[in-house]
Amino acid sequence: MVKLAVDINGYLLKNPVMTASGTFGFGEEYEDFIDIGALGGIVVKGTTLHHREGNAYPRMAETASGMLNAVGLQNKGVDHFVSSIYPRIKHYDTGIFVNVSGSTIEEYIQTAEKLNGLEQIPGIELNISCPNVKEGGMSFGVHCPSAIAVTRAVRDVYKGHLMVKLSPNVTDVTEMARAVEGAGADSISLINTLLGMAIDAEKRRPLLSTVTGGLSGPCIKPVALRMVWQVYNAVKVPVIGMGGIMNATDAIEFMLAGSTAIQVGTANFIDPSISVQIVEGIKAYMLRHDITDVNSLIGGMLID
Amino acid sequence: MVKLAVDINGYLLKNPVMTASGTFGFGEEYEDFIDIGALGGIVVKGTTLHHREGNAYPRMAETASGMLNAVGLQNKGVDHFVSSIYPRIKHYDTGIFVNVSGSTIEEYIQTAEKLNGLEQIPGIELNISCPNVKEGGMSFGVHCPSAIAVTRAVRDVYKGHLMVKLSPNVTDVTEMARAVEGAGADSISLINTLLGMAIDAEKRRPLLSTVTGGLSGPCIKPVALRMVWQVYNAVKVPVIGMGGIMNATDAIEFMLAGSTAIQVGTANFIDPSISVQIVEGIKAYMLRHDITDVNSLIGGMLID
Amino acid sequence: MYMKKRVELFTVTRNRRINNEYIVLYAKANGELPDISPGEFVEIKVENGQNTFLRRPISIHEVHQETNEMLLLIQEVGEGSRLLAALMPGDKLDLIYPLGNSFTVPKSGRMLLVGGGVGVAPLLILGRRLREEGAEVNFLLGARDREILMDLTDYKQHGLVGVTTEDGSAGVKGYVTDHPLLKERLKDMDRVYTCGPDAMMRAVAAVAKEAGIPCEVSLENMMACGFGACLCCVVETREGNKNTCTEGPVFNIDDLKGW
Amino acid sequence: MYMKKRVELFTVTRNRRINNEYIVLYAKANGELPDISPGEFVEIKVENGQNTFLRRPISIHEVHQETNEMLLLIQEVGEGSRLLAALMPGDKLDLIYPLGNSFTVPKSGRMLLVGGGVGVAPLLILGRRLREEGAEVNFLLGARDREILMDLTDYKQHGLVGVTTEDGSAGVKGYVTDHPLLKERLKDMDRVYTCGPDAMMRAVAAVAKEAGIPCEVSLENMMACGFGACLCCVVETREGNKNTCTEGPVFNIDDLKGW
Ligand SMILES: Cc1cc2nc3c(=O)[nH]c(=O)nc-3n(C[C@H](O)[C@H](O)[C@H](O)COP(=O)(O)OP(=O)(O)OC[C@H]3O[C@@H](n4cnc5c(N)ncnc54)[C@H](O)[C@@H]3O)c2cc1C
Ligand SMILES: Cc1cc2nc3c(=O)[nH]c(=O)nc-3n(C[C@H](O)[C@H](O)[C@H](O)COP(=O)(O)OP(=O)(O)OC[C@H]3O[C@@H](n4cnc5c(N)ncnc54)[C@H](O)[C@@H]3O)c2cc1C
Ligand SMILES: Cc1cc2nc3c(=O)[nH]c(=O)nc-3n(C[C@H](O)[C@H](O)[C@H](O)COP(=O)(O)O)c2cc1C
Ligand SMILES: Cc1cc2nc3c(=O)[nH]c(=O)nc-3n(C[C@H](O)[C@H](O)[C@H](O)COP(=O)(O)O)c2cc1C
Ligand code: FES
Ligand code: FES
Repeated sequence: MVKLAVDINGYLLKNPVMTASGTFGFGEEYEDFIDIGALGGIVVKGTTLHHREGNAYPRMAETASGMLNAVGLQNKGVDHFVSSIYPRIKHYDTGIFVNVSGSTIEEYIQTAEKLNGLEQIPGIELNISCPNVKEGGMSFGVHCPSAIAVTRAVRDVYKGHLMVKLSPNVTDVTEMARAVEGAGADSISLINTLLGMAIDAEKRRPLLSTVTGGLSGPCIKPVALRMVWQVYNAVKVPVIGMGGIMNATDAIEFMLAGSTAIQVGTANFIDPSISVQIVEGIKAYMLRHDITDVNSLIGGMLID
Repeated sequence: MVKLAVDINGYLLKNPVMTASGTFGFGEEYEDFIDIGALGGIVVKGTTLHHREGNAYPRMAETASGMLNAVGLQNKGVDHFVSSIYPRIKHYDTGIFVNVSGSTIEEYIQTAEKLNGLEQIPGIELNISCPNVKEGGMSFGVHCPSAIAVTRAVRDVYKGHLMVKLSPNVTDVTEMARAVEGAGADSISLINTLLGMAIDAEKRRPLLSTVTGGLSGPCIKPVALRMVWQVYNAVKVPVIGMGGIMNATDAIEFMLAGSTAIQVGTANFIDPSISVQIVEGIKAYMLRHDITDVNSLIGGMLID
Repeated sequence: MYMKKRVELFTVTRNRRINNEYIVLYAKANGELPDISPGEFVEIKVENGQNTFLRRPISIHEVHQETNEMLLLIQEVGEGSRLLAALMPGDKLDLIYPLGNSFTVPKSGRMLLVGGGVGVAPLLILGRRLREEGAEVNFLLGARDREILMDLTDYKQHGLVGVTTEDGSAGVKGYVTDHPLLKERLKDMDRVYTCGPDAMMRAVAAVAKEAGIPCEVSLENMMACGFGACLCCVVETREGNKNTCTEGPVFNIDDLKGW
Repeated sequence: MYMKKRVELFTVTRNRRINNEYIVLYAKANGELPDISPGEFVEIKVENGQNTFLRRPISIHEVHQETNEMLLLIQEVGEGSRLLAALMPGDKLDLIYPLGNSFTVPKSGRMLLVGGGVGVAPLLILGRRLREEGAEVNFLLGARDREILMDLTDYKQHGLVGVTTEDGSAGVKGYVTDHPLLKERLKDMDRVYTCGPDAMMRAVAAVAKEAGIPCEVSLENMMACGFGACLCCVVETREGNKNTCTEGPVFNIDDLKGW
């Protein structure tokens, strides 16, 4: 038997495969396809203090080996999550993380507070990197002082695991990583989407209502891998890597680069059962390579 | 007849299609395939003050809709360019721009000075964005003070057209653009490659000798288009856009986003005649859309 | 009844070319095909496409329950649909299905089914089901010209078929709204269903609304997942944004904002 | 004589399967095939690959000048080669060619041509040309096992053929360096040519060097362009970095650093 469990700074995932926020709904959308309990963890849709309608349609454009989205954190607000959604999903036999966003630090604080003490929610993922909202979102995550401020403020009120999700749209991601580590993050997840844009040459119009949007999928994998490796070498807290993971090989690359766990995002749209297949694929790789503990892959890239 | 000529701040290109540095050699490599004179301009290989052997092999990895490279500015130095290469290529009936790199400001200055007064070289492209060298290169291009310093220093000594090439590996590309504009850039080209990385999961080793390298190709197009649009809206000097341009439609998208001219890079490897085909494709688009002057495409994206 | 969504590898049994732009793929399930309701769609993985990263949503055109075959009407508009149109018997088709809600199928009444372009696809299975339930079916199918007009044989089995073409090369010249079925006989109808280009659906919806006749539209919003996970396909309704892929693609126009 | 490089659409005329992993594609030029020298290669555009952004470099295995056909020996190792191996007569093949330098072809002497795995590809045309010029040809071909051993018929037309397999299922058991041709009769040879896995070529080069016999190797460095524009394929030589694609793929081992 191979050992698949990984410890993200005190919280144990049964295996390193999680799903990425905004690509996995609240898990329910995938119940027809997989046993959610087979996953190491899931991160549910970005949640804010108040109900948000998100951005206008169109919100999506296909790009080379990827896609742009401009959903803009559409959600019914944290109270709705706690009262209506949580009771429906709390039976999942996996760690449920809530992705938390806000326009002001006060909103982040209040949202996090409302998630305190939900027994089946071991932690939150602080989204300081959403490129698709006018205020807050990414603006917190691209400058150190604001990243520190929001992380520290939430750390002060939130009792569970605090994962902070970084933006790739920065000059030096290690600076941001060290900043949020210093401010109390228990783990760091990355990358969120790259800010991109697409144009319809025939109509001479942007393809997204918001003109720019977030790029995800295999096209961003090289950038994501690089940032995971950089951050892994810069901080002590566990790194949760993502960005274009489509299969078990990709997942293993992220672990070799320094990820303790990984998140599967856009790939879920193309194959809704891929996350569970990745768990199986990691097992197969370990057997083939005579690896008994998945932890030995973390940061295991060999450099001469 | 359609009008294809564009003016990049005083220098006239016969059409908006240039080729990108490092992907077009010195033009000679393409003589078998195309008439170089059919292009608006070419930017030759990155040139430094002294001879450089570049990075160790392997220098290349294929990625989803793109590639990573870690060539590391291999070149024989500016003196060799002036004495041996320039005489061989100066007959090209197109604008030849030399891509200039350095490890210190002094090196940039000396290299640029040696290119002064070469009659068939209307300008240089200042590469302050190369991610593949340990010193200099990108480090100049990701912080405003150094970008300003190197641009101003070269501006003081170089008499021709000064194009400055920006790195996409920054938090705010408009800040960099305004900085180099203020420091005397005649035009701004972007984007250079995104810093990325690739791993061989089976061998558990990086695919590049340098671990990280520069990502190019269609995978980066959404990021490039976004940055071109941002910079177009931030500065007055002309913008020369590039990043994943594979065909005329892509080229037109870059013009609509604000490019006065565009550069074709990685696509040359896949089809060595693509640059000239793009000139033809732009003509065809203009005829189909009843456009008589290509200049009307520049920044022509319609937003409600 | 809720049908569990699934990912399944179908086998192409036939590729029937309708005209220059349209083909019908016959895709056979491995086992028994579940019940399919008119209006539901599939998400197809396009193998070997260099620019087809996401799946492609395609309506279920008709179902042959006896042979466990699903028919998909595909218009070649880009790389994805061209690759699908090139599939041959024996090729595999990776589908997620059944997706979306479905059209209302009353047991009686006079129904007008208005389709434009490839939007005629879901109207065939809808027409059949309406007829089987006991309603009277009237099709009104619009096309650019006779060259890309659908094969009408199948439709004619289920009801009357009116046709318009923009150039008058078949049926009434003009848009569907120029056809007597919509201009004169609309008031005799109990319900209008429409699927096709946005402009056409809005025009049909406008006349139906004016005549006070219930109207259901099937929207073709851009979709990334097709099963409610990405929130990319939203449409504004009176109750806020709804997912076209799960709460649609069929909407009653009274529920849509701006229709 | 310098042959102008060109991009040309060839037509596949035959796909000959050699074994489980190898096929030979016969590709016919539109017009007259230019002179091809042994060691030259082509860059193939892999259509419809989802992970094949760059062209694939493939050696020219043999040329049939009469029919203007080029033969390419392809080993299925990944998506690109698998898609190429699935091409059928009538399919198009987009090639850039002829690329690279070529092997030395003296008019006399005793030659040893050592190939491992798919590295045997360029040795066929080389063997023929050497024989035509008047040299004596000895092939030594290594394979993992008999299942993936080359069809030797063509090679036997041009000279003697020695074989090794790692499991001894055909020829001498072991690596090429275990074969008498390299262990005992090397001293009779005037020149060694080798192409195959890096480790094999280095082993062959080492024994040749020790014996003081000139040795040419054909390198398979990772290439992005294939025609000298990207500087990705460099190899360290005594005169600094050289492009494997233009100044190679054939190098005399004396010129290579660390060989
Ligand atoms: C619920 C639903 C049902 C559909 N049913 C059918 C059907 O039965 N038969 C059929 O042929 N098509 C149908 N479509 C449209 C079909 O999904 C698109 O035509 C297809 O995805 C285009 O893919 P492509 O790669 O060929 O074109 P692309 O190269 O991706 O695009 C080519 C052109 O098609 C248009 N297009 C792309 N995606 C869509 C879309 N989602 N809706 C409308 N236009 C689009 C683009 O504007 C573009 O100009 C349906 C769409 C939806 C959302
Ligand atoms: C000058 C030259 C001549 C060649 N001649 C032949 C030939 O005649 N027949 C033939 O079958 N192959 C030949 N190769 C190797 C061939 O180019 C690769 O096997 C092919 O590109 C793999 O593509 P893929 O998409 O199938 O595999 P990928 O999925 O890209 O890779 C699969 C595996 O193949 C290996 N590989 C990828 N590229 C190369 C490469 N350039 N060289 C060696 N290994 C590689 C990788 O390490 C990887 O593990 C030659 C290579 C060069 C440089
Ligand atoms: C449609 C969509 C919606 C997303 N919504 C969120 C979100 O609400 N919060 C968040 O932190 N990240 C969100 N993301 C980013 C993903 O969680 C992930 O960081 C990114 O997509 C990169 O991973 P991938 O390439 O595997 O998709 C979203 C991504 C997509 C594609
Ligand atoms: C192999 C290779 C070498 C490059 N060398 C240089 C260089 O010397 N100087 C430079 O400014 N940019 C260099 N670039 C970057 C390109 O000029 C261009 O900015 C980048 O590749 C994005 O465009 P593309 O996606 O069209 O290739 C190089 C790119 C590649 C792929
Ligand atoms: S397409 Fe993803 S939610 Fe509708
Ligand atoms: S492969 Fe580009 S220079 Fe050799």
